[in-house]
Amino acid sequence: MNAFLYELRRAPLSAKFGCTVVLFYIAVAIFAPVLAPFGESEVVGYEYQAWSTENWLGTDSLGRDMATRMIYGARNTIGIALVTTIIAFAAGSAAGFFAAVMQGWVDQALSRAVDVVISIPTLIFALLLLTIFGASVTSLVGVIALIYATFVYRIARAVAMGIVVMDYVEAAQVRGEGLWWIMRKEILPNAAPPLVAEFGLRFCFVFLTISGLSFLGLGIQPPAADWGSMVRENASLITFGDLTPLIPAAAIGLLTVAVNFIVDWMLHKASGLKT
Amino acid sequence: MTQDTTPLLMMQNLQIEGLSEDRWTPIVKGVDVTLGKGEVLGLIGESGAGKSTIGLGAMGYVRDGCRFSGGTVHFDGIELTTADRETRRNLRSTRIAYVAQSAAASFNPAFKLIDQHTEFPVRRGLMSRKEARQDAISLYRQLQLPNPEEIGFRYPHQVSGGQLQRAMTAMAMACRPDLIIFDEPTTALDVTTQIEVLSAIREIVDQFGTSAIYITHDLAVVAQMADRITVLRHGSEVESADTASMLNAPQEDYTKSLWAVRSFTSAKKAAVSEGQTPVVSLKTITATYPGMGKPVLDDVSIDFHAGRTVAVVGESGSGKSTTARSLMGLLPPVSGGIELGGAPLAPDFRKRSKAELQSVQMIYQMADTALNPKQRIRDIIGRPMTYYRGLKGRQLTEEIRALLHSIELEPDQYINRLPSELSGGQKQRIGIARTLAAAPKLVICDEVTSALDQLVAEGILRLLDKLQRDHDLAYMFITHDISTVRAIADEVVVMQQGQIVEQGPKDQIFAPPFAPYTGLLLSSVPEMDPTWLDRVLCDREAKRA
Amino acid sequence: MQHLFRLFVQRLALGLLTLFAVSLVIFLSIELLPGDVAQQVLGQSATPENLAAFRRELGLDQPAYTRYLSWFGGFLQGDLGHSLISGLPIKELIAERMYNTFFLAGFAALIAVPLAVVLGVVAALYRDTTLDKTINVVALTAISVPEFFVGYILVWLFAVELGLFPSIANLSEDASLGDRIYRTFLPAMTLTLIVTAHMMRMTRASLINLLALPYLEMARLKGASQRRLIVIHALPNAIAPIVTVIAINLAYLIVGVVIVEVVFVYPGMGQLLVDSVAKRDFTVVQTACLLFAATYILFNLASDLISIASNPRLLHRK
Amino acid sequence: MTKYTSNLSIGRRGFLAGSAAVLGLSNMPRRAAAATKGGTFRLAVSQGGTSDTLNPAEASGSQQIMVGWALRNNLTEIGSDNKLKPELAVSWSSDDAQTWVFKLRPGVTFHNGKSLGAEDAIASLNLHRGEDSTSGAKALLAGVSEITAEGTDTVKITLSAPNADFPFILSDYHFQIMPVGADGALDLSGTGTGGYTLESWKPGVKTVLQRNPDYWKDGAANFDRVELLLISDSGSATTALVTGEIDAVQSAEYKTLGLLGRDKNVEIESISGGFHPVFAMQSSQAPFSDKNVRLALKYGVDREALVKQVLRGHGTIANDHPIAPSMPYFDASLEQRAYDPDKAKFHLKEAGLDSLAVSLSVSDSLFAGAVDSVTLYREHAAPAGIDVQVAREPGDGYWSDVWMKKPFFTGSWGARPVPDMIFATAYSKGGDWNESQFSNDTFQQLMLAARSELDEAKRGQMYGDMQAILRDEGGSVIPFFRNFVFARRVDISHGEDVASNWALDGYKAIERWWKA
Repeated sequence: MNAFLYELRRAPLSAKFGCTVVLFYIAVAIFAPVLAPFGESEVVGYEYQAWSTENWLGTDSLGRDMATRMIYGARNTIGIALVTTIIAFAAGSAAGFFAAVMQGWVDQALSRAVDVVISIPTLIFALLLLTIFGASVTSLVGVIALIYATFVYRIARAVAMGIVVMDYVEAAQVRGEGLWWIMRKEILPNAAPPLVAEFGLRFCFVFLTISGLSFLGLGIQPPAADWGSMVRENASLITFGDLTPLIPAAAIGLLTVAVNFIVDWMLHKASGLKT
Repeated sequence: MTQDTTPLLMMQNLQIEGLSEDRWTPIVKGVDVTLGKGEVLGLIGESGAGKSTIGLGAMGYVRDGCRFSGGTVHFDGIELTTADRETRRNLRSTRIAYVAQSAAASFNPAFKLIDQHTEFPVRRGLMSRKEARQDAISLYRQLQLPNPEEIGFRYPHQVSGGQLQRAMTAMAMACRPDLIIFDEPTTALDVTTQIEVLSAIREIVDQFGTSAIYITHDLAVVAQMADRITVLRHGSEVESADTASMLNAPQEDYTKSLWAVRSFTSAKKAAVSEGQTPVVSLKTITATYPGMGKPVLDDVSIDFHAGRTVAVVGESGSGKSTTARSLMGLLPPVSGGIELGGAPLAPDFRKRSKAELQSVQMIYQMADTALNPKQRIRDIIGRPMTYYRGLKGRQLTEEIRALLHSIELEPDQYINRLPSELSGGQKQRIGIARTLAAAPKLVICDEVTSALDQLVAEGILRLLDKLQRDHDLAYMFITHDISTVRAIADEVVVMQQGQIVEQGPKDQIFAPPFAPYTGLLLSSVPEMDPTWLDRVLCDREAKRA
Repeated sequence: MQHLFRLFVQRLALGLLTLFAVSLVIFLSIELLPGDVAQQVLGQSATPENLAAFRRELGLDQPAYTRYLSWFGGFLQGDLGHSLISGLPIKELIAERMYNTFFLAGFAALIAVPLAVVLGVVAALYRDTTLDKTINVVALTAISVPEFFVGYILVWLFAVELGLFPSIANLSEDASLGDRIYRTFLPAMTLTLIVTAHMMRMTRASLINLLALPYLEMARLKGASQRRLIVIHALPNAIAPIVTVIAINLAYLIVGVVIVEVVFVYPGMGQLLVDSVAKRDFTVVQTACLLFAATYILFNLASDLISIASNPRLLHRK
Repeated sequence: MTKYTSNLSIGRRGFLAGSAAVLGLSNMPRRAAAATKGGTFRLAVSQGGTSDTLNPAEASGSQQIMVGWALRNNLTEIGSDNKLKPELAVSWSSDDAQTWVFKLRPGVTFHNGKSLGAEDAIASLNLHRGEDSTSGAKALLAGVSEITAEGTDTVKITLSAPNADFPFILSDYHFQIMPVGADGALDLSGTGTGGYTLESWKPGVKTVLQRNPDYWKDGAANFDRVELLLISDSGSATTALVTGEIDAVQSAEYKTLGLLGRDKNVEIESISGGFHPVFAMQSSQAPFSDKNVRLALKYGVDREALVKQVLRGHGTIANDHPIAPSMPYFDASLEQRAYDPDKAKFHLKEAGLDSLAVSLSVSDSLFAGAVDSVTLYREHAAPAGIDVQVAREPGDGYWSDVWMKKPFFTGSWGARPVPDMIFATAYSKGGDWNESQFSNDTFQQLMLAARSELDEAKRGQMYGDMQAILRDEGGSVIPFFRNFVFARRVDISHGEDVASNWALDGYKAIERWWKA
């Protein structure tokens, strides 16, 4: 932890900015109920009220307090995105490492299976699965996780392939270590950096995907607020020059940029390039 | 070689700093170098001495994250440290050229050799593309590259290391520069190849009267190439003198110690008593890589006895490492057998029992790739103990500390470090410790010293020797370095193209009459005598005639 | 050279196998979807009698495997079958929309790919300068905004405020190329904004990763300028990773346009696909998905071949 | 013959009140009904798909219906004034409301030159009858026992039971009249007697129609050319209207109505009709089997708030029965139920519960603001100790898997010209779409009696009673009647009356409107 802080102190400005933003978001997400002036779906007035002292960001299409929605939105959006990405990466990298270590037919089988899933149009596949399993948050998380896991698998496998040829992995194998040990102790720690970088990007894409799905009518159940759906709900206002939908969109944008700043910084450290 | 009065290159109190843990720390601490026209200066020192940094500095170039922090570099009157990019860039190729350590890595894989060769002569308008190609071919010829007309039109990966190294020397010559920096040009090569490259370089330097800075850690080599030698350590000069006096009468202790390196030899051991079963023995094993017709190991038989060292010598591709891999069960032999204490051993390591795996352990050449960079010393050494011997808790810690002691590393200081926090030699020691932690019977040492500086290597050899006596270990010692073999081998196995060409006790092998290949190997090992290279070359001429 | 061809053939075979698997997956998931064509078509007005009649008419009363086999058999003989609902031959149904989708994707790609590569090179060239950082942030912001929203913003700007381009891509059959380009400009822009960032970042990253390599230091020591270093010496070695990303994004362009199509009322495959899924029109979904999968596979194959061709180590063996 | 139509004398007052309240009279069409011919009409509809066909038996959604009615006519139609009008039938009559005789309009020819005859009408109606019919309107003709021709210009339809409203049924969009070919098969390709002929039919994208120069109806079919686009995203549709790429949209997004209203070139029409959502409980199962639970849920919804916030005022509150103020036989004397959490609580107590948690299924595909309504309903019901969980279901599969399957779900109903049509289908014992599984003997008897009751006063009385029964006993929470809110460019005009049975002038804007 101290080591991290030490790193952070010497990080470039962009990375510092990124971390600050992310921490802020996380804080908001965690303390949402405390921070929010109203209830998540509480109707506090008329629709589309202007910004005011009691409704900092005005009200939304149903007269719910925009600020409150934004704050709870942080919670739902980030929460769901996080869980999804974590599942995707757990599954994806486990499979990827496994394939890399086992090589041969196991690798072939897994890789081909992944090819199949990847080559099906993501959105359509999501559409199919969500219609099959119903558009609950759990199935939403599950489906998106599954689809992303395939991408993660490819990266994880590629990275692991580079690692299994290392002497220390061979040493462990010749020592007689089991598969689980090799994956956990020898490969995982060394595969971490690129995976973390990917994690950042995917994490952002998840709630883009979610908002895309909610555009097609599947997504997070109301009245739960998530930024993707909030953009969706008010998007058409922008065509009249009304900037309401920009607020959640900006929230997503800012987070993405922030996360990627951190990712870039980590990649840079990993690449060992000085300038 | 005559010295011109006005020096071509003058570095005065050169200081270069590097960014580490983003603090600027000195790498070169005020070095003076003067180089006359047509003169060859040898820069020698161990890794971290700042040889290469100085060499590059002579071109007015510093690597990413480094900077000139003081002193001057005057090249033919131009001050390079302050000169603008443009000027410095225009000097390169045309007036100063560079020959890198690994030609394989320093040629752009995407282009043909000759195109890389002619790039700058043409760009700088020195010659037309056609002329440049002609010139390249003639240079290739002079450097004795096989079929010079054609070789330039290959891609780097299609050409062998030795040839690439010569092609790169040719490329350096392309614009007939006044100064060439040779940065360890032969370090990565086999001795027999090295000798050719050395002769080629020297010939061409002589012919064009080019000045050169020759950077190496190998005294014997520099002795052949340089007019003057400068010894460096930790970024500053130790001493500098012309080659002869430097070799015969070194002033500084450090220099002396360098000179003294090759003094170590292990104590002579009693011969193996008749009928003693070897710890491990290879019985006529033959191995092939899947999908390749011709075997990489052909009918190899070696016995390894407790407390004795079998050195396996040969050049890259001779199959010495492959033998080790077959023994380890990583490349199961297709015929022949491996025996452990007389009992047959499964060819594939996956089929071997814990005990069997335990009894044969391997030390890798590259400590960097052999140690998991994300594990602490405690875990690296501790794991085999836990895994094979079920040690836990305090007992485990005790063992680890004891082991660290025996490899001469202070436990409290090192037990919790990461490999990245160790020097090359220390890493190699940890590698050794890891094998010992398994309490094996046979230890395979695969080129364990070749990546290390001589003094460090020396230390490792001593350590191995000590450990062997303490634990009555059998060693399989794989190396291409004859002097190392001389130092520690009991038996010697000479390999070439997957076959054993000669094997027997050290004295017998290293005493005339030599088997032809062994002879070639031995004669190719550079000696301190500055005249060695000429001598050998003459002999070989004579032999050919 | 001929090993390249062998590889090509192998990969092609593999691709066909993948397609077969895809068709199975799609079929199964459609089987698993709640409700069937009959119910979807009749919707609220479904009564047991007319449902039964409908199913008889479409042969939905047969077991799943026979339906799959009959479809597959037809498919092998190049007969894509008919839409279960409109009864139109799939070819007719898809041909024009496929063309539209490819047109839009191609249009976007034509802008996006060169743009991305150039920006990537520039960013790498002036890395860690303000220029680099600006390009980076802009690109990131572009990908971090939901596609449909990007679309709306462009509409607001270019259609409502400035009135330069139409807000919906209302194509008439006999539209001239110029007219087509004019009408599909905004959707194409939207797609461009979405895909450029990814490709540009990859270009930059893979170039910068190369810079640490000895042969590029060698190039510097030979006196190559920054520009020459990046463009002549580094770029050829970065082709493989760049092409791979381009392939992925092109595939995305063609497959992932659904939402953009909805926003701009563009008659492409995406809309058809979504409708058909909703209506459980198996034959259409099946064919469309296979077409998409095929493009994806072909793009990857192409990118692999290019990567190999760009790498002498793989092209010319020792 | 027209005696029944007289009962439909509600006309404009109904929707005038409805719309004027919101938009002010300034927005009301007040133009001399002098239709000018010519121009191209580009129209955006929101319902339909790529797989839509021209077969009226499969018709559903505005794309199919509007194209259908542009190409073809029915025997009877609902006019702009919401009155039943003769169309291809010049007249009809019945003595016992069980045997109906329709006289066909003379001298009408189909686009293919064939002149209209009884065989065409019979074949077109039979498309929706019989074992193998896949028609969505099969149920509507279930009561028809026989259809026969009397001569070439008369069709005799015999019902199994009397139904005074039968001529209304024939105005349903399914019952379009198509010609039979030489082979005796119906021509489903789009040939009809309608005001337009088909130039190109690309379902889900765009349909182009050409005016039929020798259309029999005068003052109708004014545009030379009609382009009908399917725009499912209402946001895009409104933008296209603003940028003038289309002339009219079927449904304007509530969210943006205010902003849209500011546009000088756009006029918003808000027509109060009978379209209403239903929160239907399956009254046969617990907890809904308890009348008090049903009442609690009915008191738990704030209708005024829904109309205001979800519909932006473009609607009228409903009284838990499906008869809209704009419909015949609406009983104005019936007391309106108001939002009352305490009453809701009280009824919950009566039911022996102190709190209730139910999950209400809904889908955005039902109507704009469907999910919002339920979301707000949840807020309203909360104070009464009722937790209405919002279960948003995907649009596709809703009718097959949610509607009438889940215990508590949202349904949505279009306008019906007469009470019986909605009562029979949605509230009668064994009705195909009796979504609330409502079964009440008095209600049932009244319904059957009313069908054959030819005395208007009595009939009105009966329908009044039935509305009361539904309000108090029924398993359906009916919060409001939604206005049809659509918008057009100002250069598109229409007559003084605008039909309220469907959007866009009863889905006949193509035939009835014109370009100024």
